[in-house]
Amino acid sequence: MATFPDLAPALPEIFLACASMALLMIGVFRGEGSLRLVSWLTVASFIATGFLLLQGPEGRAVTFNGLFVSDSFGTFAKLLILIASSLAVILSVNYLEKERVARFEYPVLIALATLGMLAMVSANDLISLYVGLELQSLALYVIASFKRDVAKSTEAGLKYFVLGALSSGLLLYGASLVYGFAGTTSFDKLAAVLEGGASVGVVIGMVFVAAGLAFKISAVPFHMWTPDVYEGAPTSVTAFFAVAPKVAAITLFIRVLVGPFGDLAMQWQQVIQFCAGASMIIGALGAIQQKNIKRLMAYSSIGHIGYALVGLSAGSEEGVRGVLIYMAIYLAMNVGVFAVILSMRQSGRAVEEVADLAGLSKTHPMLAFAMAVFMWSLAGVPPAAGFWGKWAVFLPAIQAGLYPLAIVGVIASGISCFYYLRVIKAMYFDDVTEPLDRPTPTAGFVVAGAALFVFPVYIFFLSPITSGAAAAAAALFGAR
Amino acid sequence: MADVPILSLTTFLPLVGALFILLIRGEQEAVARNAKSVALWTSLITFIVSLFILTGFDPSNPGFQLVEEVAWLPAFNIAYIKGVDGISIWFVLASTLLTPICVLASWDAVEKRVKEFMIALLVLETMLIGMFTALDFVLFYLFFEGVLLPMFLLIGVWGGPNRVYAAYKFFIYTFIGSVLMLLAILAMYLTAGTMDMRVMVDYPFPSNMQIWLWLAFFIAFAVKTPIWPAHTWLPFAHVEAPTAGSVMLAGVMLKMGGYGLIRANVQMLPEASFFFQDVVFFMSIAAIIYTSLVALAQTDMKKMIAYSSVAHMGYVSMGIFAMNQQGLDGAMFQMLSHTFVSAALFLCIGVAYNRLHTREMAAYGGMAKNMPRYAVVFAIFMFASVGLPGTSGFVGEFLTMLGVFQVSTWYGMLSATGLVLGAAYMLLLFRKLFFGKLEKPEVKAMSDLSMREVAFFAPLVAIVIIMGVYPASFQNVYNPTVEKILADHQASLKAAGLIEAETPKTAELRTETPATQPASEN
Amino acid sequence: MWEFWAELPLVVRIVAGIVTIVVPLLIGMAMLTYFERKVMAAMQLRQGPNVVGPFGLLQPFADGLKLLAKETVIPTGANAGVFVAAPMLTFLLALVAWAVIPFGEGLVLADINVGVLYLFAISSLGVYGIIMAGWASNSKYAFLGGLRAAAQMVSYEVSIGLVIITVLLCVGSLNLSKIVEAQKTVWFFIPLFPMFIIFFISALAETNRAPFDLPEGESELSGGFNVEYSSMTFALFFLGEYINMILMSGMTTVLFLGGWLPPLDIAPLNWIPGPLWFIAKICFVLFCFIWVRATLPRYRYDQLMRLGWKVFLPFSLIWVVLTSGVLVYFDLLPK
Amino acid sequence: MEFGSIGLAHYLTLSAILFTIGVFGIFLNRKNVIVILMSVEMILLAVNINLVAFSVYLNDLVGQIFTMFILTVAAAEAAIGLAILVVYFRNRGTIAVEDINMMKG
Amino acid sequence: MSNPLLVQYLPILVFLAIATIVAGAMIAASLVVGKQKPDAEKLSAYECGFEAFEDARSKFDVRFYLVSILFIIFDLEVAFLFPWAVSLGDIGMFGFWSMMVFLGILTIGFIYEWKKGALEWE
Repeated sequence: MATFPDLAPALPEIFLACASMALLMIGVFRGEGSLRLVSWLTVASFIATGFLLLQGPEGRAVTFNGLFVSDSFGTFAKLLILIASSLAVILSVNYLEKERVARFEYPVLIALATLGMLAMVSANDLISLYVGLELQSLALYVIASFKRDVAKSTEAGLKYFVLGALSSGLLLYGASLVYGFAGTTSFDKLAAVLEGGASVGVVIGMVFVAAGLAFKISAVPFHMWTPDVYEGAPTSVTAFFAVAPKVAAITLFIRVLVGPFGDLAMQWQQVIQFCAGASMIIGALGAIQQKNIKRLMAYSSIGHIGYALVGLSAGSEEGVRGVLIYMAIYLAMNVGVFAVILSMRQSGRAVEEVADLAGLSKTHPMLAFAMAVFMWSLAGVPPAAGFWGKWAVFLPAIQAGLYPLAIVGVIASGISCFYYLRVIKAMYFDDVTEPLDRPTPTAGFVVAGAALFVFPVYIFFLSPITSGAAAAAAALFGAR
Repeated sequence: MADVPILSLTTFLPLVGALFILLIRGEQEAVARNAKSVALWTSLITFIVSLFILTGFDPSNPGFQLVEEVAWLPAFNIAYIKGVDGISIWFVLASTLLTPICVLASWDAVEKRVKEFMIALLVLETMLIGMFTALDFVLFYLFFEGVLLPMFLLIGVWGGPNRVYAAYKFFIYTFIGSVLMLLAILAMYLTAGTMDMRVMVDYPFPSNMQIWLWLAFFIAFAVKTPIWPAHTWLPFAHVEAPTAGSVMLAGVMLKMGGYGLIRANVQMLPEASFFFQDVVFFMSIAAIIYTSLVALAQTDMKKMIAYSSVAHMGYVSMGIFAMNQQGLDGAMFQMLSHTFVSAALFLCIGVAYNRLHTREMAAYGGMAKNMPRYAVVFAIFMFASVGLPGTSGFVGEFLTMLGVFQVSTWYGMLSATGLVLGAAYMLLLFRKLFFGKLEKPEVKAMSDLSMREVAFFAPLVAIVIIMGVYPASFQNVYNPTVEKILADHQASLKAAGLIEAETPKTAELRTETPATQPASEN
Repeated sequence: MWEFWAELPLVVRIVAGIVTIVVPLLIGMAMLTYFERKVMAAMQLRQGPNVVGPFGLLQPFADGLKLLAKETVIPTGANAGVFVAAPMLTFLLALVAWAVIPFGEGLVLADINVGVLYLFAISSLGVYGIIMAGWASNSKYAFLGGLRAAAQMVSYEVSIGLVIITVLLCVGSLNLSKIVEAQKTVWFFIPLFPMFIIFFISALAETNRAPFDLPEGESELSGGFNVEYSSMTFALFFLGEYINMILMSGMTTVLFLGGWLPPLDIAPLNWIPGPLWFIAKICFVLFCFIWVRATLPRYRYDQLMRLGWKVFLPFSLIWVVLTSGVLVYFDLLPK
Repeated sequence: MEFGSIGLAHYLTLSAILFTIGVFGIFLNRKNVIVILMSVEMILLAVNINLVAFSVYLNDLVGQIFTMFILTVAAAEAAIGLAILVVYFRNRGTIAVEDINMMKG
Repeated sequence: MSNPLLVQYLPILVFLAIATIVAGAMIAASLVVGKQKPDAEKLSAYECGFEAFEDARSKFDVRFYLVSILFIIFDLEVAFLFPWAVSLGDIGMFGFWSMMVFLGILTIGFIYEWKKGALEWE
C-alpha cells in the first residue's frame, strides 16, 4: 500500500494547478469576452501561489517519493517566474484586445506554462524534470501560434514546436542513457552513484541532457530558433518567452548540473564555457544587423544567457548565486523593454521596427527615458542594474580563473553596446517620423516599475535579492 | 562641520536639482527658462557647498580626509566610502566651478530641449564629483561609467551634424576600456579581499599580476586621458559636442584619466608602473609631437583645440610616470591648468560660434577691432595654453619637463619640441581670428562679449593668472599627498627589489622574471 | 535461428490449435452470412436464400466461389501495394485476435496475461486496414468512407476501453480466462448492466454494423471504403468484417456473459461442456446484432458522433469512477 | 545463435540507429513537415527502446514508468504539433519545409 | 526455448504467419482462377458516371482530424487506466485518489471541449 505523500512542499504547485483549471472553467462558461476577468484572476492566483511559496516549509523538503523537491533555490526561481508570468499576463490583456485575439485561453495557457516551470524547477528526478518541462513547452507551443490567422505566428509556433520537440528528444535520449548507465533517475541517487566518477555512457547522457536544456535556454549552438520565434510570435507572447521560460530552464539547468552531475563538473564546465562564450559573441554580432526590435531582443537574450552561463561555468556557489541575481535583473530589464515594445503602436497598428521609435524622446519623454535606462542596463553599463548582473557572474568566473571567458565577455558587451545604443539613438537623436500612440496605463505602469527597479531601486535594495540568491545557491550546494 | 557628509552633499546636490528640473511642466518657453535658472542656482549652490570641502581639508595631511563610510552591499563586500585627498580635491572643485559656467555658456546657445540639456549637465556633474570622491572601487567604477550616459546624450542630442558617429565612437571606446578595468577591479578584489581603495593603495599585488592589472587600467584611462593612440575619439567628440559638452569633456572628464592613472596605476601597481615607464614615455611623446603637428594642420578651431588637449595631456601622462617630485607635481599642475585653460578656450570658441555658427578659422578675421574684450580674453588663454610665464600653463609644463629631464634627457628634449609646436599653432589660430582686415560683413556684425559672458570668463582669467603667478597656493594642497605617493612608490619598488636604495631612477629593471623576485606579497 | 527442430512438437501443436480455430471460424463466418439473411428475411416476412443446397445452406459457399472467380481490379490511380495490403491486414487482424479468446477452461491458444490489452490493441489496429483502403483507392467515395469509418471506430473505441476498465476493476487481471472465472458467482452484465449495453452498442459501431453502417452506406457512399474492391480483395474485407463481428460477440461473452460458464452451476446445466455454452452465447449476441440491423434505421453521422462522444464517453467515465469508488469504499477489490 | 541472446547492446544499437535517423530526418528533410513530426516520434521511440531495455537489464521498473510518461507526453505533443501544422496549412496552403521561410533566421 | 515470454507469444506469431499465408493465398487464388481483362474504363475510379475531375486525396473536413486528436488523448487515458484498474487492490487509497485527480483533470478538459463545440458535428 502506497502511503499518502506529504503535499505541503508542493502546495503552491497544487494550488496553481487547481486554479488554472478553475480559470479554464470560468472562461469557458462565461464564453467570449472573459479575457479580462480570467487574466486578472490568473494574476491573482499567481500572487496567491507566491504567498504559498513564501509560507512553505523551511529548508529542503522532498516529497512524492523523491520526485519533487522544495528548497530555497527553487523558491527563489519560482518567485521570479511568478513575477514574470504575472507581468506577462498584465501586459498582454490590452495587446490581445487590440489585436483582436482576445481569447481567455491565453492567460490559462500562461498559467499552465507557469505551472510547468514551477514543476521543472522543483524536479528532483529525470522523470519529473521531463514532465515539468513538457507541460511548460506544450503550453508555449500553443501560445506561440496564438494568432492562428496570422501566418507569421503559426510559423513561429511550428518552428518552436519542431525544435522544441527535437530538444526534448535529445534530453530524453540523454536521460535514458543516464538511467541505463547509472541505474537510477533520481537526482539524489545519481549524485551518490556518480560520486566516484562516471562511465562514458553517463557522460554522453549528461551531454545530451545538457544539449536539450541548452535548447530551451537558447544557448549557442542551439539558439537558431530564437530570432524567428521571437519575431513571429505575438509580441505579448514574446515578452513572456523572453523571461519566464528562460529563468525556469536555466534554474533547471543549474539544478541538474550542480546536483546529480556535480561531480562531473570537470566535464560539463568546458561545455558550458564554450556555450557561454559562443552565446555572448553570437548574441552580440547577430543583433547588429537587426531592424526588427523583437529580433534584436532575441539576439540580446541569447547574449544574456551567455553572460548568465559565465556564472554557471565557474561551477561555484558564488557562480550560481551570480546566475540567479543575473536572471532577476534580466527579468526586470526584459519585462520593461517588452512593455515598451507592446506600447509601440502607430494609429492603432502594432509596429516593431527600431526605426519606429524615432523621436520617442520628444513625443513620450518618460517612455523614452525608461527605454534608455533598460538599454543601458542591458548593455551592462553602471549604475543600471544590468551592471550588477554582470558583476555577479564575472566575479566568480574570475575567481575560477576563467580569464579568457571574461575577456570574451568584455568584448561581446562592447560590441553589443552598438545595438543597444542604436535604440537610444533612434529615440533621442532621430526625428519623429510618425508618433507612437499613447501607451496604455498598465504598460506605462509596468515600464515605470521596471525602470525604477533597474535603475535606482536595485542599487539601494540589492541586498535582499543578493542575499536571497545567496541563500538559494547555498541551499543547492548544501544539499550535495 | 565634521558630521555633515559634505562630500555626499556636493555629489548629490546636482542630482536633486536635476530632479527638480524633471518636475517642471508647462509652456515650452517657461520650462526652458525655469530649467535654466534651476540649473544655474543648483550648480552655484553646489559650488559654494564644495568650497566647504576646501575649508575642511587639512593640506598637511597626506591621507584621505572627510571620509564618509556606510555599509552598502555586504554580500559583495561593497561599501559606500567617500573621501578626498590632495590629488582629488582640486578636481572636485574644478567640476563644481565649471558646471555653472557651462550653464551660463549654454544659456542662449542651447535652443532645443533645454530641460533635458540641463538635466544631463547636472547628472554629469554628479557623476564627475562622485567619481573623484569615491574611495570604494565599485563606487568609483559606477561613477566612472555613469559619466558615459549624460555625455553620450550631450554629444548625440545637442551635437553637430556628425554627432551620432562621434557619440558612438566616444561611447564604445570608453566603454570597452572601462569594462577591461572592471575585470581588473574584480581580480584585485579577489586578491585583496576588499574594495576599499584605501586598503588597495597599500596592498602589494603579486608582480606578475600587476602587469596585467596595469594594462587593463592603463587602457581604460588611456582612452579617457587620452593617450596616443587611443585618442582618436576625442577630436570627433569635441567637434560635435555643444560648447558645454566640450568644456566638461576637456575640463573635467579628461582629468578622470589622469586621476585614475595616479590613483590606480601609480599608487596601486607601482612595480608595473616602473616596468612600463618607457612605454608611457614613448606614447606620451608621440602624442605631444604627433598631435601638435596634426593640430597645426587643422582649419577647424575646435578640432585644433581638441588636438592641443591631447598634446597637453601627453605632458600629464609623461609627468605622472616620471615618478619624481617635479614630474608628478607638474602633472597635477598641468592637469589643473588644462582644466581651466582648455575649458576657457572652448568657451571662447563657443562665443564665436554662437555668433557666426561656423568653426572654420577662415570665416573669421580681424576680430580684434570690433571685439577687443574678446580678443584680450582669448589672448590670455592662448598664452596660458602655450605656456607663457606668468600663466598657469607655464608652471605645469616647466615642472613636468623638469621631472622628465631627470629621468632621461632625450625624453625631455623631445617633449620640449611640443612647446614650440604648441606656440606655433596657437599663434596661428590667434592671428587668423583676430588680426588681419576686418572685411567680412558677418564678422563685422558680431558684438563684443556680453556681461554674462564676461561673468563666466572672469573667474577663469583670475584663476589662470593666480596659478601662474602664485602656483604654491594650489601646490600646497596636494604636495604632501604627492610626496607620500612617491615615498610609498619608492618603498614598494625597493621591497620588490626593482631599485636599490638611495639611487632613484638609475636602476635598470632586473631581467629576472617576476616570479623569481623576492615576492612582495606577504 | 534457434533450434527449430527441437521445438517442432510445440510448433505442430500450435499449428493444430490454429487450424482448429480457423477452420470452424471460417465456416462459422460463412454460416453467419446465411444466418443473417435468413433471420432478416424472417423478420421482414421473406424467404431468404433457399436455392443452393438444402434450405439454401450452401449459398454462402456459392457466393465465395463467385467472388473467387471474379477479376481483381486495381484502379489506375491506386497505390497498388497498399491497395492489396489493406484487405489482407483487415482479415489477418480479425483472425489473429482469436489467439487469446478462451473457448473453455484452459481451451485457449495463447494464455497470455495481458489478453484484454492484446484484444484492445488488435481491434485498434483494425482502423489501419480501412484507412489504407480508403487512401489507396484514390476515389472520393472510398476516401470519405475510410475517414468516416476511422473516425467512427476511434470514437467508440474510447468508450469500449472505459467499459473494459470497469470489468477489469472487478477482476484485477488482464487475463481473459481469469475474467471468465471471476464471473463464477455472477455474470458481470448484471452489476454492470449499463456498461454491457454501452459495450454492445459500441461493438456495433466498432464493426460498422447497422445502425452505424454509414461508412459503407450504399445509398450515400456507394459502399464506402471498399467501393473499388472486387473479387478476393473484397471478400477479405467481407470476411474480416464478419469475423470481427463474431469476435466482438466473443468479447461480449467473455466480459459480460460469463464466457464458457453455465448460467447457474447446477446439475443439468453444468453437464454441457463449456465451449458449447460459449458458442451458444456468441450465437445469441450475433442474433442480437442481426436483430438490431433488421429493426433500426441508420443513424445520421452527427447523431452517431454525438452518441459516442457526448453520451457514451461521459457516461462510461462516470461509471468507471463509480465502480472504482464503490469497490474501494466497500473494500471489495480483488486482491 | 540462441534466440534469447539478443542482448542489451543490440537494443542500444538499434535505438542509437533510430535516434540518428530521427535527428537526420529533422535536419536533412526538405520536403514535408509531417516527416519532421515522424522523425520526432522516431527519436522518442528510440528513447523508449533504450529505457525499456535498460529497465529489463537493470531489473528496475523505473525505466518502464518513464516510458509510460514519454508515451503520454509524446501523444500530447503530437496532437499539438499536428494542430499547429493544420493551422499553418490553413494560413499558407503548404507544409513543404522549404516554404517555412517568412522569417529569415 | 528458455524464455517463457516467448513461449506464451509464440502461438500468436505462428497465427500471424498462417493468417498472412491464408490471406495471400486467397488473393493469389483469385488472380489465378479469375479472368483478368483490365481496360481503362474499368480501372478508372468510381464517380457516379462522371469522369473523376480531381485528385481524390484533397482537403477534408478538419473535424475528422479533431476526432483523431481527441481519440489520442482519451485512448491514452484508457492506457493509463488499464494498469490502474488491475492493480487498484494493491495501490490503495493513494492510487485511487491519484487516478481520480487525473480523471478530474481529464473531465475538465472534456468539459472545455464540449463547451467549445469540439464535439459538435453538424
